[in-house]
Amino acid sequence: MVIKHKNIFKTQSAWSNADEKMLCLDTGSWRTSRPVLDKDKCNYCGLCALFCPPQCMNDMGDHYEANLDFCKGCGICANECPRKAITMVPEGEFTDG
Amino acid sequence: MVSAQKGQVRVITGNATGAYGAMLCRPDVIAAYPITPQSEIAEQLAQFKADGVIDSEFVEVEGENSAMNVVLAASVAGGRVFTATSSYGLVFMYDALQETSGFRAPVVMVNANRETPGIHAVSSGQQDMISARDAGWVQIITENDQEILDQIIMAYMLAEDNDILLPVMVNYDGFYLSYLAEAVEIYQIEDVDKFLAPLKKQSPRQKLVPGVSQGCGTHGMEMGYVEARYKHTQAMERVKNKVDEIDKKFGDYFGRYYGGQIEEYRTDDADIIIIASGSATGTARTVIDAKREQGIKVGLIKLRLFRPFPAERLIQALKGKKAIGVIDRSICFGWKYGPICMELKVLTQELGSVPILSYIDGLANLDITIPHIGRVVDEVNEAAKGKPYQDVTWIPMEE
Amino acid sequence: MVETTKKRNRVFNYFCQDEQFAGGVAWCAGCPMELIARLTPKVLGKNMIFVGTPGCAAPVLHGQNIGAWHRMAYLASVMTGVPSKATGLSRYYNRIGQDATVVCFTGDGCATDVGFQPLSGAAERQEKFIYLAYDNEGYMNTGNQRSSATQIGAATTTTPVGKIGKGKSNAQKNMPMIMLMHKPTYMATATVSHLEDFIKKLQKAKEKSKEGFVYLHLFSPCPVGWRIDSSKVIEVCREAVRTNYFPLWEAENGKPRITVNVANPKPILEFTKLMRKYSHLKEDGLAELQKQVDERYALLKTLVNAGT
Amino acid sequence: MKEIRIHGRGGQGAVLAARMLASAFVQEGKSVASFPMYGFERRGAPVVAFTRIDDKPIREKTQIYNPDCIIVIDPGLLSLPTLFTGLKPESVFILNSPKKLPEKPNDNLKIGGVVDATGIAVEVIGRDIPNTCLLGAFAAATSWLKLESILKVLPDYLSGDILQRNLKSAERGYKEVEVTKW
Repeated sequence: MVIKHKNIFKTQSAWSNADEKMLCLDTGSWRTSRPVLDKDKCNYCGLCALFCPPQCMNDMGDHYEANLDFCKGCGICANECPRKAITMVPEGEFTDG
Repeated sequence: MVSAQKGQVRVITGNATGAYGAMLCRPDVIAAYPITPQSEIAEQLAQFKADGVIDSEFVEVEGENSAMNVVLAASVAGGRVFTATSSYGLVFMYDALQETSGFRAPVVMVNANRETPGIHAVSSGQQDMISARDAGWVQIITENDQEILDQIIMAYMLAEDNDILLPVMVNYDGFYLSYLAEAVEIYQIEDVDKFLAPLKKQSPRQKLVPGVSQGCGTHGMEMGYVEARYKHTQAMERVKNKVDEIDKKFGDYFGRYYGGQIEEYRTDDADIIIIASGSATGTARTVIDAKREQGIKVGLIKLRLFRPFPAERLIQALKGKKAIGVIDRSICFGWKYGPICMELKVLTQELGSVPILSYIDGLANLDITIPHIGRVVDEVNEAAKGKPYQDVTWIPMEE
Repeated sequence: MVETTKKRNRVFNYFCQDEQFAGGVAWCAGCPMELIARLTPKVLGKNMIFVGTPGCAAPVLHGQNIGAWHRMAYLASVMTGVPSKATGLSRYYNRIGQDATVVCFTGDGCATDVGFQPLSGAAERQEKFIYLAYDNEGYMNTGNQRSSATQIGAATTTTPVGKIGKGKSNAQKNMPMIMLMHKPTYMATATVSHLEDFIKKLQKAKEKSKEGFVYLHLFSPCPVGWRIDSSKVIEVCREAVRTNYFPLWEAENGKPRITVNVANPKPILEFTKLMRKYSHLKEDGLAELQKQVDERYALLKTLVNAGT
Repeated sequence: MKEIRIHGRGGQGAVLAARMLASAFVQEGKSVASFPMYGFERRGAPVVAFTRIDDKPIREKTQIYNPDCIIVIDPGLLSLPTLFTGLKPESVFILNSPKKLPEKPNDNLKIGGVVDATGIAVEVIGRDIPNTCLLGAFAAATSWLKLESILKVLPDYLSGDILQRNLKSAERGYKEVEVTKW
C-alpha cells in the first residue's frame, strides 16, 4: 500500500516561511530559578532588559518584568542590575513552577 | 523553418566558445577562477566585461569553492548566473555543488573535463565529471565547439524551466575541445533573447528577497528532507524528455539538432553499437563509416546526457542489437567497468543477455585514436558472433 | 523607596525595528550570541538578510522545514561558503537596485579556520556586506573543541588538560589584526557588555557596507564551554575589556582607533577567575597568557599611534 | 583532408600560428580544426599544434599522426627523433632557419621550404616571433591557400602597430622562402 504523503513545501525546493509558520520553544520550562524584582529598589534603568539574552523583559512603565514563558533563568538580569533589585529564586518555591 | 538570423562565423576555441555562449545568455552574475584548461573562459569573460560587451557582475573569486557559492547565492536571489571550472576546481566546489542542487538553483556551469585523482595529471579525461555524478546536477557532454555554444543556451532553457529548476553542468573534453579552434557560428544576441524568452513568461520562481520572511536552505527535518529529495529525483526524471524537447525547439530555431539525450549515428540497421561521449564521438563516426564500408553493420550512440542517465532512449536504441562496446574516458573505482558501461549494465534485464564490452581509453591526454576505435568495433563484432570476449579492456595498457 | 528617574535608557533609542526572533529559541541560557543575534536586526532594520552557517547560531537562524524562528530573510550555507554567498547576494541586489544589508553571521571557527579563505577573498575585493563573527574561541556547537581562535592555555575537548597536556599550546590567531591588514572599509571589535559601543558600531557597519567590506569581531564567551556561571557572562565580557584581553577598537580604511580606553588594565586573573577553562593554569601559565594579552595590546597601540 | 603539424616552443606562437592558419582556410571556404597539445603552459617548452583542413566538416578529434605538412618554428627541434614520424608520401616541410635546407631530410617529402623567419621577425617585428612569417612561407611553398587569406585574418588576432609589422613579416615570408622540390 502506498501512503500518499502530503506536501510540506509548496515549492520544488525547501524554503522556510515565517509568515506561514513561526516556530517557538517553551524555553520558560528550562528555568531552574526565576528573577524576582524588588520594585522598591528598581530605578527603571533598563539594563536588565538590554542585557537579557532572550530579550524577554517586558516594559511595565516603571519597571521591567521577565516574561516567564521564555525566561531561561540565566540570571544575567540579577547579576547586571546596578541596584541589586533582582534576585534569582529557585523555581521550587513557586507553586505554579 | 529556421527562424534565427545567420550569426557571425568565427574560428575560436572551445573555451572561447564557452565564454561566447555565456555572453549570449546575458547572465546577471558571473564568477570564475582560472584553472588549466579552462582559464581562457575566465579571461574571455573578464575581457567582455572590460570591453563593455557584457554588463554582468563579474566576481574575480579567490577559489572555485567561492565561485560556486557566489553563483549559487545570486541564483537563489533570482539572477541568471554562470561559472566555469575543471578538474580539482570542480572537486573544490564539491560541498557547494551539493548545496546548489539541493537548493534547486538553476546554475549553469561549464566544466572542461580533466583528470583528477591523486596523480596530478594536467590532461584530458572525464574523471572530474564522474566524481561529481551524485551531486544532483544535470550533466551533459558535448562533442565540438559549436555544440558547446549551443548547449549552453539550451542549458539555461533547461535549468530555468519551472518544471526542472536544477543546475546544469556542460562538459567538454579539456585540452581537446578547450583548445580546439573551429569555425563557430555565434548567434545574434537578440535571437538568443527570443529563444530564451519563454522562460520569462513562466510564473516567477521562488526568490530570496531582503525584508521578506523567507529563508532558503532550511533544515529539512525528516519528511521535509525526504520530500525535497523525492522532488529532486522527480525533476531529474523530467529532465530527460525536456532535453529532447529543448533540442527540437533549438533545432527548429537555430538549425542545429543534437538528438537530445543521445545522438544515434547509423544505428537503424546496425547489428552492433559503440557507445562513446565527448570529442571521441567525432573520431568514432569516421571509424563507423570506414567499418561500414568493410561490411560491418556498426552504429554509434553518442551519450549526451549522463545525469540523469538516459535509460529509456538507450533501451529503445539498443533493443535487438547483438553486441555493445562502451568507450569510457574515465574509470569507476570499485567496479572494473568504465562508468558509462557500469550504468549501462543496469539495463541488462531490458537488453537481454547481449555482450557488453567495456573499454577504458583516452585517460590523461592519451588519444582515443582511429585504430583504437577500429579495434573496439572489430572485437565487439566478434563478440556479436558468439565468440568469447574480454569484459574490460584498458586499450593503452594492451597496445 | 528609591527615587526613580523614569528616563528610558538611551540605548533603546538605537532600535529601529521590533524583535524579529521568536520569544523562545534554542540557545543556551546566558548565551551572549543570542543577545548579539537579537540586537543586530533591531539596529540594522528591515532589509537585512542573514547568511548563516552550521554552528551555534544555525539551529535558530535556519528554519526547520517550512517553519522559521525569525522573520528575516536568510540563506543557509555550509562553513566554507558564507562570504562568497554574501558576495553573490550583494552583487545581485546591487545590480537590480534592491536595498539590502547582507550580514554573514558566523562563529570564530568559520571565520578563522575553515571559512577563512573566502573571507579574506571577499575582504580583498571589498565586497559590500557585513561579516559578523561571534567569537566564542572554539567549536562550541560541536562540544567545545579548539579553533585557531582558542587562546593559549585554554582547556578544550581537543586540547584537554591531563598528565602532560596543559591546554592549548599555541596562542590565539589574532583575527582582528589579520582583518585590519585587509584594510576593510570598516571594521570593529565589540562585545555586549559595552552595548552602546557595540550598537554604534553596528550602525556604522550598515552605513559603511554600502561602500565596501565590513568586518565585525564580537567577543562572545560561551557559558557552557568556558564553564562560566550563566549569570556572569556579561561580566566576563566586561572583564575581558578591562583586562585588555579583548580591547574595543574600530578602523576605517585600515586606520585603527580605540573606542573604549582602559586607563589601568586589570591583571588577567580578574578575567580568568570567572571561568573554569583556565582554572588549571598555574602562575607560569597565567604569565604566558598575560604576555600574549600584553603583546597583542602593544601591537594594537603601536598601530593606533602610527595611524594618527 | 590535409593535416598540418606545427612544432615550436612555448612563446614562439605555434598555437596561434595553427589557429591563424585555420582561420585563413575558413576564408577559402574550408572546414578547419586546430588544437595544440601541451600540459602546463611554459615558455620554452616544446609545443606541438595541429591543424586539419577539409572540404567537408571535420569530425576527428585526435592528434595528427600522419601529417601532410610539418612546420618547424624552432630549428633546434630538428633533432627530435619523432619529428618526421608518420609523414605521408609527397608531403611538405617548412623550416625556420638561417641556413640552407638539409638535403631531403625524409623520404616522404616532396616539397621543402626554408626561410629565416627569426631574422625577418627580429628585423620587422623587433622580437623573435617567427610564426606569421612562416605562415607566409607556408602559403608560398604549398600553394594550398592564398597569401591574401592569411593577411585577411591577422586582424582577428592582432591589432595596431604589431598587426602592421606581422602583415609585413608574413609577406616577406611569402616572398623570401626558398622552395626546393624533390
